[in-house]
Amino acid sequence: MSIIEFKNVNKYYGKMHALKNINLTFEEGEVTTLIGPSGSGKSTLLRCINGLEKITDGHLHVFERDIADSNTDIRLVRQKIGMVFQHFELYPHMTVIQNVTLAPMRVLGLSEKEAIESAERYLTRVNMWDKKDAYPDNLSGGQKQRVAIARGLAMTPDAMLFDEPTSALDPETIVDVLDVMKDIAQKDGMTMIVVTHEMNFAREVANRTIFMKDGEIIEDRPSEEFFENPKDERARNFINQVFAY
Amino acid sequence: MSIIEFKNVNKYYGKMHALKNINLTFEEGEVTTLIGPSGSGKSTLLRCINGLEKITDGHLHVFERDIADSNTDIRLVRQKIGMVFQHFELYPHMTVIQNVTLAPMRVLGLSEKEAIESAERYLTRVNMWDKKDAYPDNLSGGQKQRVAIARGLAMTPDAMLFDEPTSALDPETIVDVLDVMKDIAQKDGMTMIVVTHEMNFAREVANRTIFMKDGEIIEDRPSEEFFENPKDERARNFINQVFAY
Amino acid sequence: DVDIAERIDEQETPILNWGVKADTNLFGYYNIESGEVEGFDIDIAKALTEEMTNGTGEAKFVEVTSKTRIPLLKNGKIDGIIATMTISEERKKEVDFSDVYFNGGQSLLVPEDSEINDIEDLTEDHTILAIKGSSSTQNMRELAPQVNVLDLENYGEGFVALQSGQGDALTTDSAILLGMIDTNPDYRLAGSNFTDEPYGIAINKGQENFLDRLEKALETIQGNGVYDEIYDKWFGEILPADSPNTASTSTTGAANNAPENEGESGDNQ
Amino acid sequence: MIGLLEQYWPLLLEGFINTLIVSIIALLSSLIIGTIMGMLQLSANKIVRTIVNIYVEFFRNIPLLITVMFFYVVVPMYWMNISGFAAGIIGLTIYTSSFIADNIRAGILTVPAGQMEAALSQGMKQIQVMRYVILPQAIRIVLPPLGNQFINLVKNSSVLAMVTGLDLMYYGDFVAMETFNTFDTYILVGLIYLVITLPLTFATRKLEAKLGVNDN
Amino acid sequence: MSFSEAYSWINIQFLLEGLLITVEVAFYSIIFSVILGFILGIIRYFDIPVISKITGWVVDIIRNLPLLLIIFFTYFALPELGLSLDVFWSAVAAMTIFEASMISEILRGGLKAVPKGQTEAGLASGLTRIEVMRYVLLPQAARDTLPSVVSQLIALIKDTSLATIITLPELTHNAQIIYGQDTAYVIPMFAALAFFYFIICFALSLFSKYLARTIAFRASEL
Ligand SMILES: Nc1ncnc2c1ncn2[C@@H]1O[C@H](COP(=O)(O)OP(=O)(O)OP(=O)(O)O)[C@@H](O)[C@H]1O
Ligand SMILES: Nc1ncnc2c1ncn2[C@@H]1O[C@H](COP(=O)(O)OP(=O)(O)OP(=O)(O)O)[C@@H](O)[C@H]1O
Ligand SMILES: NC(=O)CC[C@H](N)C(=O)O
Ligand SMILES: [Mg+2]
Ligand SMILES: [Mg+2]
Repeated sequence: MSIIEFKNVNKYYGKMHALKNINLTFEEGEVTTLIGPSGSGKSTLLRCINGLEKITDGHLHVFERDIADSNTDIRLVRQKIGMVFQHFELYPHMTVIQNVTLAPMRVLGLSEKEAIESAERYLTRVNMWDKKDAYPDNLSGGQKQRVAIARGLAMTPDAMLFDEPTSALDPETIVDVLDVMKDIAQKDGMTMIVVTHEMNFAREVANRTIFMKDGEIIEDRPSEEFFENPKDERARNFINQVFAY
Repeated sequence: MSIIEFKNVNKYYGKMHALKNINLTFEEGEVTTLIGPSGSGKSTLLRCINGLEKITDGHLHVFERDIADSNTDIRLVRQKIGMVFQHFELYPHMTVIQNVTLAPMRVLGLSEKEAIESAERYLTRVNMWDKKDAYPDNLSGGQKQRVAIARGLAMTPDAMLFDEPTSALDPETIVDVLDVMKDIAQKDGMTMIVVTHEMNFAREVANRTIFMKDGEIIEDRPSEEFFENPKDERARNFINQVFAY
Repeated sequence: DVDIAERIDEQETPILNWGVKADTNLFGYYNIESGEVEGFDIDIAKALTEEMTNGTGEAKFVEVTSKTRIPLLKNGKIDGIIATMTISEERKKEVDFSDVYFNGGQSLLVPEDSEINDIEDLTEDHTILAIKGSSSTQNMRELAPQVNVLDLENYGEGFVALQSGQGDALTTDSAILLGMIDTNPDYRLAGSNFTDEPYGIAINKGQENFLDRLEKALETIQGNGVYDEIYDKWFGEILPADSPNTASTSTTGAANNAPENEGESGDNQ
Repeated sequence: MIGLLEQYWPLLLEGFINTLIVSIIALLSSLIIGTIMGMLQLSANKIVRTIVNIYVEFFRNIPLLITVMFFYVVVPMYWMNISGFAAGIIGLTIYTSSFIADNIRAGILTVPAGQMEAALSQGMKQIQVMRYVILPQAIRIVLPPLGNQFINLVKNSSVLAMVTGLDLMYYGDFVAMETFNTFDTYILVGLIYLVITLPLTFATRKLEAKLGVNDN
Repeated sequence: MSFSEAYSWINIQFLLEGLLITVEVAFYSIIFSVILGFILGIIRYFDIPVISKITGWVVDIIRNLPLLLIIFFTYFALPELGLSLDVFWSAVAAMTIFEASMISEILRGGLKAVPKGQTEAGLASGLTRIEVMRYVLLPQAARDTLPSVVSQLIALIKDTSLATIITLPELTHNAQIIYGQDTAYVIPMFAALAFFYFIICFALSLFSKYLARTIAFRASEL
């Protein structure tokens, strides 16, 4: 039973054909990385899944709900899918704990007490509980991203989407974030789709790697296989470039 | 004959002690990389060399001129030292060719014709001559940085400073910039001081690697030696972290 | 619209809202010390209010300028205008007037040392200051079309502008100008009145009962000496009874002959 | 309303033209004064900075009407003769320039420090850096706020009506008084103001959108 | 010049009475225009079909008219629409209509300036659009536009002087009465006007700069 299913999905931004006839399924518990050059449609693909972008045609089912159907309450889907952004998107006017408890209280209807208890669990998990009263502006990039992950987890989602979660970070703090992600993947068996440039993470943590270019899926294989021997020349070039130094 | 010489240099920002009793010399033709965690003083050290920051005490001689002496015309020193910034700092209201010819015309007094001739040489060198009439906004990050390098070279400097020249770039375009830098180091024998997080560049291209932490110089050794076996534990930790994935 | 006469009858303490000047010495002038407007118009308004309400009513005063008074009356913010307002044919198309209660006439105010001595002296090099919405500004443009007329918001601003040299003379009714001379003796009138400006009390059209009552009240106070008393109080010294352009004859005269008169003499706008 | 326009168009046209003239003169002079003041506000010389700051703060924080009336009433009374029209232009210039100074100063400050450093590190002089690198960029940033200042200027010019400034509002009053048709006259006058200000608003908004996109 | 006479206790009292009216008009206008301005700004930001468009047109028209005209119009035209306010409330109404339009534009700009990712983060966690507005966008936009809004409120205070044209007995009006009755007091009265307006507006502008600085400081503590 696939939890996410693309069938002949196309996405246009005006004339720009950003996703070209995508067919894909994602299974529960799978950790997938999505790689490819800038502008290849990785973010678009991810954002279609939780309805931040509308697909132009085709069918997209998420947790058996038709995302393109206007009768579908997209918010129910969103509750089940956490998302982590490149630029964290923490709410700058709220403290760490307020960031993490907002949606659980407003969307899941938790009481403040319950929300704080759950926030404590997840903030501890990402090692940020001691900063619970700090404002985002006073955190380093890596700290912010860990809070953002906790914020996503606090909705107890069934799957998590990551859009370049480490590419805005200083190199020394990248590792903390990747460690947290690895932990969630391995301990919780969370279903994850990760857009990333961290090839080593893709190779080590992900079961599956999808390489996109110009809105198309070029390769879609188990990560180990992919990195050992990318079949497509474009994928090979990309990998060589990224590993050049 | 050292071209740059730090003698007991200290630099404070208010109470913040950003450079602590620095003693260093740089020789002609040397390629040095400066590495270290965020806030360790790398940029500060670089910026003291061309007088963008004033040292608080100690002596700093660049091309035998005393940088701290108010009688020194700092502009003469700056003409001999090119600088490349993390965020390129191309002039957004000028085309590529205007960016490259401005200072040679205004500072070196070249005629427009001479300036364009020299710009052609350096823009061709960084493979950007065909974009000479483009505005910076229409270039990718890697392209911008290559133009910035050409802009620096067009002043025919005796040394070049690079402050994290690739850390604002997409991974696929990083390699183009590093290739250009390698080329300049190896073909021109340019004296270069490079602050970077690209450890592989540091290892392969630089003769010498300096590791800084908290305003101090912790290690200063030939690059090969340094990467094989960093002596100091802090350096070792840093390297391990950066290479973790 | 509400019939004001009816309104007065219904209220226990009827209130009449009169639009009055606050910038015109002798007629309607703000007394900073007492915080009240004072003057001939004010006292007339009070007397009329008392008369019309059999002593039970109260007169309330709303500050108007020549520019704002008709719009304010028409939109119902005031019940009547007692504000040095000339009865004219044009205005009669907009509002109803009571009988004349004061005979004014337009003149010029100039500095003591001015070379202007009469309206005839005005040339195209002269700038005359007037007030927006006054009949004086319109009269000036007709009687001396060669001069440059500039309009200010109110008499306070008008006199200050004259003193600043923004114009060679300020024009309006001589009684108003005398009020200015009263407090600024370096100024004088230039010549005698060159128009007749019979003042009336303006009220909205369609208020026949109110107009009726107003006319009766005016007649009463003009007959019983109240009007004379008020007149003497404000103009006794400034406009002596034998002065050539006195309005004191209006005590009886104006009320009697103005209605027939206004077409020929009082309507010079 | 059409009737009003038919009968009084010469007066209203004169007012319209005067409003335009006042606005353009005051705009140009306040641009020049404001730009100089804005740059002087960043001067290294503390005395210069203080004097300019006093000018800017003083006139920003006093109603335009007061400044204009001052030039209409007080200056002629004690010093020299100034017409309402001129007093209006002077007042508007002083008032607007104190706002423009702030826009220019803020514009210069929004040019990233790195631009200054890049130019300095190539050996350029301070003045060259200003002239070739900073000001051209600051102008772009400052253009939309300047557009808004111009719109405010046009609207503010209506205070001339209170000092015999012969502008559109002044003649509007005149027409309203002569016709007793306050309602229609002021609507007409309002429409004429919109003829000037609405296009300016849309142009400014376009500019804002265009420059905003470039920033990304 | 007779400063001491000009500043007799009676005159000072009269000026202070005017100042009180100025402050009162400003006070009510500020409260109403901030509330109305926020509502209009949010309506315009949301792009509600028809409503946002019409609101936008009305706001654009009002913003582009001289306030003097609006003040005059409110005093004389509103009664024709069945709403007769005295001079005080007419002034408040005019200020509110005008300044609310200005504030709505500021707020709309502020809302648009909040990074799109903030909305997306809110939506992605299942919040409704209204909740995103209420908990995510509005607090940030309000904070970021606070300095501009305060500047607009300073403009409002200065603009109350225009209400002298409808004989509102505010500060400027009362000063005009004093110097209109004795022109020797012209300079003292202008000095007093400059003094009072400057004190209030400058104090507010310092406050707004302080706000801007603390906000910028917070934002730069990355
Ligand atoms: N809102 C939008 N409007 C118009 N075009 C868009 C929009 N968002 C993305 N695009 C275009 O769609 C294409 C795919 O974009 P997308 O952001 O999905 O790429 P990406 O693979 O995530 O790239 P990157 O690595 O730079 O994030 C690009 O050409 C991009 O310019
Ligand atoms: N202009 C300044 N004012 C005050 N403190 C400063 C300033 N510039 C730098 N610092 C402080 O000086 C220290 C050294 O800064 P520097 O920018 O040189 O570090 P860095 O090694 O370049 O770090 P990064 O890798 O983040 O660029 C830091 O603690 C920094 O906060
Ligand atoms: N401005 C005035 O009210 C006085 C002038 C003249 N009596 C008029 O009715 O217009
Ligand atoms: Mg992307
Ligand atoms: Mg640095």
